[in-house]
Amino acid sequence: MSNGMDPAGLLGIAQQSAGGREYWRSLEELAGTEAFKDLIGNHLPRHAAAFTSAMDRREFLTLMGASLALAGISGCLSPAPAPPDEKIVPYVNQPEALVPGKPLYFATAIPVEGYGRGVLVESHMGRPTKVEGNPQHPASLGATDAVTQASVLELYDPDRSRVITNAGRVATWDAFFSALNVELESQRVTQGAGLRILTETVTSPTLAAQLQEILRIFPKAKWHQFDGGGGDYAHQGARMAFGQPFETLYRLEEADVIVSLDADFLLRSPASLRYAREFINRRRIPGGSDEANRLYMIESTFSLTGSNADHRLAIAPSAIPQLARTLAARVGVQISAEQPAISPAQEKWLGALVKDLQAHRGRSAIMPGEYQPAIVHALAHAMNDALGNIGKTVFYTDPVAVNPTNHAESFRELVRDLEENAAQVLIILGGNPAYTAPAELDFAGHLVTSNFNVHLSLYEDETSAVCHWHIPQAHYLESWSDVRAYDGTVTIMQPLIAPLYGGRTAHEILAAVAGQAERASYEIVHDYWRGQNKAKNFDAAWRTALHDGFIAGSALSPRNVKAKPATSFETSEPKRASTGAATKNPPSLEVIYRPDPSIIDGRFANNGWLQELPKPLTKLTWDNAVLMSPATATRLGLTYRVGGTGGEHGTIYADVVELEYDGRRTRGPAWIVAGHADDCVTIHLGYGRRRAGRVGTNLGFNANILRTLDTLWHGASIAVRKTGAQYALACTQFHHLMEGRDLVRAGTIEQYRKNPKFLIERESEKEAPGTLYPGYKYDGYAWGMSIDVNACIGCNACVAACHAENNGPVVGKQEVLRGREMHWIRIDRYHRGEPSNPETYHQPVPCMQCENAPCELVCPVGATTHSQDGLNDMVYNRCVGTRYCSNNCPYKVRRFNFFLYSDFKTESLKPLRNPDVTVRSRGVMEKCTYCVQRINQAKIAAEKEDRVVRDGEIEPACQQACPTRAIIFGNINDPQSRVTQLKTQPLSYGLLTELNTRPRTTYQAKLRNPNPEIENG
Amino acid sequence: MAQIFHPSTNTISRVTIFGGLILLIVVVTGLATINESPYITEVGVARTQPVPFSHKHHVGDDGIDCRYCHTSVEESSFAGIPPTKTCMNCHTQIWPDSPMLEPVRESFRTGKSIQWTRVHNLPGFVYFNHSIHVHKGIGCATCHGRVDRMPLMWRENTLYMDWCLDCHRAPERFVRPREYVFSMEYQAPADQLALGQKLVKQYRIQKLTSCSTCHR
Amino acid sequence: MAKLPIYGLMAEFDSPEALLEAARRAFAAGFRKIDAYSPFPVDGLAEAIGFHHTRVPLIVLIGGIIGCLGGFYLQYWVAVIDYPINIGGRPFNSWPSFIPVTFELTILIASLFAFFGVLALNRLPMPYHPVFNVERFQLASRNRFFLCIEAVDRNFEPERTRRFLDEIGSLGTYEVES
Amino acid sequence: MASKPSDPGGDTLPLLEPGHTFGSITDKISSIVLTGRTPLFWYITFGVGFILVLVLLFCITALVAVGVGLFGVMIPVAWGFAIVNFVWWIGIGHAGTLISAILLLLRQKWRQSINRFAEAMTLFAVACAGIFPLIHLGRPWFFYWLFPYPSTMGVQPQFRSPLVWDVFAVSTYFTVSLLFWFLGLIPDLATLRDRATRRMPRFIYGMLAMGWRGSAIHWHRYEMAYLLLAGLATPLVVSVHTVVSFDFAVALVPGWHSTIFPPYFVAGAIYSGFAMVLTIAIPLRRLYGLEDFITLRHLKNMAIVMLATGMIVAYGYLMETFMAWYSGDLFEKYMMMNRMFGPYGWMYWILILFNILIPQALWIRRLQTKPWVLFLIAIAVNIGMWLERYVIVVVSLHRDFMPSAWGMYSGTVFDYGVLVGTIGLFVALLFLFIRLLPMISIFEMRELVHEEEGRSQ
Repeated sequence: MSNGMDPAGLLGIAQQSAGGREYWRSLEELAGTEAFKDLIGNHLPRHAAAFTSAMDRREFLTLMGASLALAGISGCLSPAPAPPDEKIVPYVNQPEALVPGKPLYFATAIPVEGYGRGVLVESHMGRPTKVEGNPQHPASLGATDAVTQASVLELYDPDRSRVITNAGRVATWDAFFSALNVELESQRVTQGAGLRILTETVTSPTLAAQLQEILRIFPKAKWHQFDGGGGDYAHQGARMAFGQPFETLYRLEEADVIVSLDADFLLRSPASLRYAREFINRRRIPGGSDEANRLYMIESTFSLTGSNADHRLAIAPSAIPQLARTLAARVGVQISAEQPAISPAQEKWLGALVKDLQAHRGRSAIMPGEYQPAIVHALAHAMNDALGNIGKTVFYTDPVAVNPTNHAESFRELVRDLEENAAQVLIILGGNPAYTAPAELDFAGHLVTSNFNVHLSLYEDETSAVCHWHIPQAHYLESWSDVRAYDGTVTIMQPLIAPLYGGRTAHEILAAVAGQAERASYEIVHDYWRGQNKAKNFDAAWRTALHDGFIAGSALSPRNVKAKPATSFETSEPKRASTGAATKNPPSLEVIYRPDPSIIDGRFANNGWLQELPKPLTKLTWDNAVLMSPATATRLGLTYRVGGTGGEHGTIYADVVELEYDGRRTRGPAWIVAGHADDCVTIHLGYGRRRAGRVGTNLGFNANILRTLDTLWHGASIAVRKTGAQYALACTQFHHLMEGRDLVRAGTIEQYRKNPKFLIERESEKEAPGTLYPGYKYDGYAWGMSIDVNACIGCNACVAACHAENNGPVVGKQEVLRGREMHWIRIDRYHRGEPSNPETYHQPVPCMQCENAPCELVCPVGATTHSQDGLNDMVYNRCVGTRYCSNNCPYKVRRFNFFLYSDFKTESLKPLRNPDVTVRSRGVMEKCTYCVQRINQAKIAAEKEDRVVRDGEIEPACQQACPTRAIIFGNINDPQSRVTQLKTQPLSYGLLTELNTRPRTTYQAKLRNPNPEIENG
Repeated sequence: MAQIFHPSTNTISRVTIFGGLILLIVVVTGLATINESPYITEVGVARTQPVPFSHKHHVGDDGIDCRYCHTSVEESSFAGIPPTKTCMNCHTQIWPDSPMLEPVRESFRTGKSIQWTRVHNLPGFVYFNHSIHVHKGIGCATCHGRVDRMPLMWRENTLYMDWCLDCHRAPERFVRPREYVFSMEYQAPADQLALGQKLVKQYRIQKLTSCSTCHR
Repeated sequence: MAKLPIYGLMAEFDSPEALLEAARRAFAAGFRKIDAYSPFPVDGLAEAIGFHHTRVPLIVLIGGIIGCLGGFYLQYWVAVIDYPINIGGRPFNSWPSFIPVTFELTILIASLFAFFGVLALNRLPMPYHPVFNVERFQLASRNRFFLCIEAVDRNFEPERTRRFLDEIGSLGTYEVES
Repeated sequence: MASKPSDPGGDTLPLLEPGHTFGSITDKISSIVLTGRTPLFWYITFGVGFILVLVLLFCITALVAVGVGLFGVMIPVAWGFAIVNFVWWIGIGHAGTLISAILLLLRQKWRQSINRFAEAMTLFAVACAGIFPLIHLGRPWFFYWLFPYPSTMGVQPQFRSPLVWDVFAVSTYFTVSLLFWFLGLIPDLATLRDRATRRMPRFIYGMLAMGWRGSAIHWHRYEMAYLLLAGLATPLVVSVHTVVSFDFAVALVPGWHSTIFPPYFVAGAIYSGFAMVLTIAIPLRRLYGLEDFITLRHLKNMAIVMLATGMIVAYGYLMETFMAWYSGDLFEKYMMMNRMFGPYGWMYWILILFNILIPQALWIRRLQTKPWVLFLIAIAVNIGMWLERYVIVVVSLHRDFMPSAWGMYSGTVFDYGVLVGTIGLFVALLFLFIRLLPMISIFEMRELVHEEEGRSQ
């Protein structure tokens, strides 16, 4: 299902969205309910009181599942035909491109922290229901990440703000515009000396142009940038090394040796999807590449990338710059400062690494972490230069971000201006500085000094609460805009639906500031590009751009650069906050702040799907914690207790610690992470929100209370005190040992080279389990799946995609605590080796679709049976809920609706539902279906063309989302199909095959590529 | 002791025993019958509509093809309910101001949809696809009956699962040549079975009785 | 038959042995339409009054066979004929899995036949019966034993029969009016 | 107590204290029912039971209204208290059928004074058990889908599933027990009819007695049918718990998938059943002064049966452990270790104590005739057997094949509510039965008197 959209239809959509109304009506007509119309009209937002009791929260969370009336509310509720007088509501004028009952796909891009990722959005009768990657887009390659998948839920979130407010009272756009004008008049006199605009990282050319325009009108006005996630050390580092804030790009497919200095490039990078693909492509054994790459990770916290490294060195954050310097010196960078001695263990490690690097000059890459101080970036550039990697594996382009600045400094300046009352008019476009900014600045407090400020955002959040004006922001799926990808490729973002809550875009606000209140963003963006367009036929170009999802050739071209001598910068120490003297009692540790893997800096805090997504390494949901190494925990006398309910698959009681930094305090549960560096703790941001919405408010604790601008990501000497209290954390997998069962089979490439079958010569395989029964013949299709454990990086994209595709409900923390989460595919995380530095394995586990399915045998009503294609069907409407099947499932992949988890009430969520999947009701079992709805659609399509389904024509949601193509689905009766090929490879094995379940889902074993020098000896 | 019971109790007690049995049977069969009756299945019950649209007139008398209104029947799961625009194509000329058609014109003026009462309605957990059935040679009339004889639409078949299975188990009993799919007058030939088996082969019709064929 | 003035004559005894003896003698004396009543089953009593074989076992056997065959066929029909569907790769006719239900149904139907069979054979329920007319008969369910010669008997002749009953040791002889 | 047994525990203990006649027995037993006034303790016990029944009703209503999630069940432990209680109650039921049917076939005279309320106990226990499979369903209102019936869906039950076997086994078991019990009641109902003085009881008992008049020919057929029913009930009772054990043995969960389950479940059932009979009989004989009929001989025999079945159960535990080791199967081995030393280990050891160690006291002959000792042991066994089922159901599930899916289970207030609720229901029903029907089979006691006389002469 690639971008199956023709320009004509696209144009149709474009026109409608420009005018908006028709589009909208089609949606309204479809839902056809009074409540839904209300929702659309300008009504006061229903400010739900914060839920006190946990039960209430769960009750509400059922709201966050989703389904449309058409998708069958009657679902499992009644076995009888639906009520006699159901209405059927046709269009008045049917849009050209639209065939009732068939989805359309439109190309656009999702901006994450300023950078764009190309996506294709599935739209059912005008309702965007699912976001997929855009295969042609360089930053996506057809893949998506969890955040992208969940962004569609954000679109329909009933908690999004719905009205313009002035001091909490409902106001109108005109009122705002006139109020704004009054202020701007006075500013004109002073050439805008008092005008301030605060944005996050900006890559949008149109927005940039608008900003320039405003700065032209108001020469003395200032544009500040502050990004909850950013910090922008990368550009500074480049400035240090090259004198210019270049963007750094990597071509990992060319790299044999990758050294990551705390760069979590598989998860936290605008190019993470591409990097993941390139990184893994070099590790598919047996695959194209003969030599596999090797990843050395030097980091403090345990990152997703770290868990995929061949070698990890966990050291305190303060030690990283020093180690970088040492490494630089070893690889031949001019370093004047003398090198302090390092521990023999590190010596050995470093020695081997350096040897490896020297052996792969020009085929290696040093990647500095986004959150490392500029010096580390600079040193990395110098090393890449010294190793001759520049131009081969490492490239530099002009900055993608418009006017890259040090966000910390920029924000500090803004706050100073507020203090000095120099900033009278403040326009905040997106972001949530009142929450994300370090508490020390008391941004919210200073806001009052300005006499006019406005906040544009999706939610009425902490910042909106303290601003004079709040304007609902249009979701990216509702907006005309444009955005650049990591490599500068421009995507023109087009709306899939008219703003549900009358939201506005940043373009419209800036237009208003520039004095054009009524310019719709469509005009603004369209006109900007018309202006840019040199070619004759602009409309054709415009249409192609919209259709393809990006402007071909708009990527920035690499610059050939030369690094300055390192001696010019290597001594410059990163500024560290002068903190209270490091005390021993209570022990004081270094602290590491990182965006949360799921909700980033809190911008997705109200997104139930993301909150319930088990965080890649800790498998925690609904909370953040103080992560620390086992040794550190012992030193602090911190422990945990496995809960009696839920237990390892639900409840862990963790010791609560009190954290103190510069006299500011907060408390949070301590979580022990194998492989974390000693004597430092990691805290994830994004929690402790006070005004996130009904889902995200009052979850976890707020780390921004402790942060300072100087220690945005790393701080010295934080005091950690044990409080004696314990706190229940919802953890979906606490048991991380395999207990001697070969669930994940792993070895090294060396072993594989010696004997490719070395992993499957086991007792379990030796004698094939016999059976009295004659086998069942599957002529025709036989669907199967192969999952490459070697390729899985554990990023959760498949889990989120599955949830989105299959109308998965959100059950809430209370239910997760009981072990009742509803994910159809889970990623099992296992550790091996010593806790200080373990090997980590990520294993996605969907339904195995066993041919001898144990679950089917025990179902008394035949609610789960086998299909002609060998699928293990689950018939929700026949299920009576004995749960026997789940007991008898060795893989425990079945999920049960213990309560009415799906939401049948909230109108705004109904359009989100995938109409091709039944919304499960209370008391029925459910499980992975291999996305049977997609299978059936493909089969029907094929039948209508009198052909068979082509290999790769069907992609289950998990496969489609996977950045590394770790999941391959297909027809195992077809010897040519990719899945069959994979299953015949020596690394292919089945899970628990000794039980003679004959799973259709099989795995490819994990192969590590360790450096012999470090591994043995 | 004196008799406790009058002689008649002997008869009474036996009658009650057998009577009870018979009553049970009556009740069970009764319920079964009701469940199959139009009262529940709505078979043959003409439904009132906001506009008394007559398929009999449009299909039978005017001979309009099904696909003129139900446009997506060949490409989509959903046959499609005609937008008001489709009605107005003709009714701007024909009966442009008949009071009966006022709701249609109103809808066209105001842009508010006509809310038709759904006649053929499956439970939400059943996924039926028109296009594939049409493609495999199942006539409209096979399920919807002689629409050209229905002044107001009614349900011709129960739409119960066992009814679906009837055909899915033995399609040869119902398939017809593709060219007749949209014909109302088509009569199954005397040798339907022979023809059916031929078509089943020709159209590669499978006997799909897997659960996931319809339930997902 | 013609309505008789009385149902029969009933003699009372105080021990099972006495009743058994009396029953034997009555039978020997050629009485056939006789019945003996006791508060608990007395061995040989039925035989003594000429009742030898019962059809209860046969009825139960028939019930068992019906249950067994019907039970298995029900499952076979469901799994193989009506809606054959692949369950966990098992054959349609997985007869070993059908044994338990077959067995249970065998027992069930057989038991039902036994219970209702015996009621039917005993012509129960019959809340009204002439013998209840005898005042003393309520002791038949306590500690007294009765022998009743019915008027329909060929040899029944009120006076002689009464004398006969007194001879065989009746503690009291009563008329049972119908 | 009247008797002075020379050698305690010897077979010289009488089945019936001397000096009883047909009449005395009849009057003694029927008076309990026919007497106008009800003893205070009856009101108290019944009252408590009734309150617990209300608790049960509340819990069931909540479960149906809100969802089965009110129970503690989760993934991986999708079966909890409900199934534990089900197996426990069914097991208890078994003693009744065993006493009335098997002992009848074995011509054991000592059954006669206890079989009636043992059978009643069976019925009530099965009734309690029957509640659980129903309320633990996710959608109880569709329970009838487990029965074959002509449906418009054209779909029928899946007869390969042990749960369907359960449905048939349990319903058959209940029906047969009911028939057997009622057949046995008919002659006694006739007695009550004749003894009753007031009009209403006479009418009701009369109707139920169906005009039974003790005719020799009726007795003849009656005994035949009774014998045949016993013959049918005997394999049935064995099959029922066998089928229940299949629920587990057929599944592939380590700790469930075991061939020893059927015999070991049946033995366990009889074990717990006899424990329950003692738990009921010992207080009742005292309260109603029935020491003459339910004599020490009965208690002793039941104690011996308990000892015997207890040893079989012990053998079952032993074999499970042995096979876990002998099979060399990784999962089996882990399951056993986890059962003994895992998070639920304490339960295992308590059940070993209650089911195996404590009952060893029964080897001591003197204790076999000490009612209160027997009572305490019986209680211990009841608890122990409940724990055994908990260990089998929950502890096997909570850590099976995939360590990633391991979890912990604990009952919620609703789990406990339903458990005590059914206990209340059981008590309430039992006391209603005691109040309204003869708790000892009168006509069989008369037979006994007759035989005793025969022996004494």
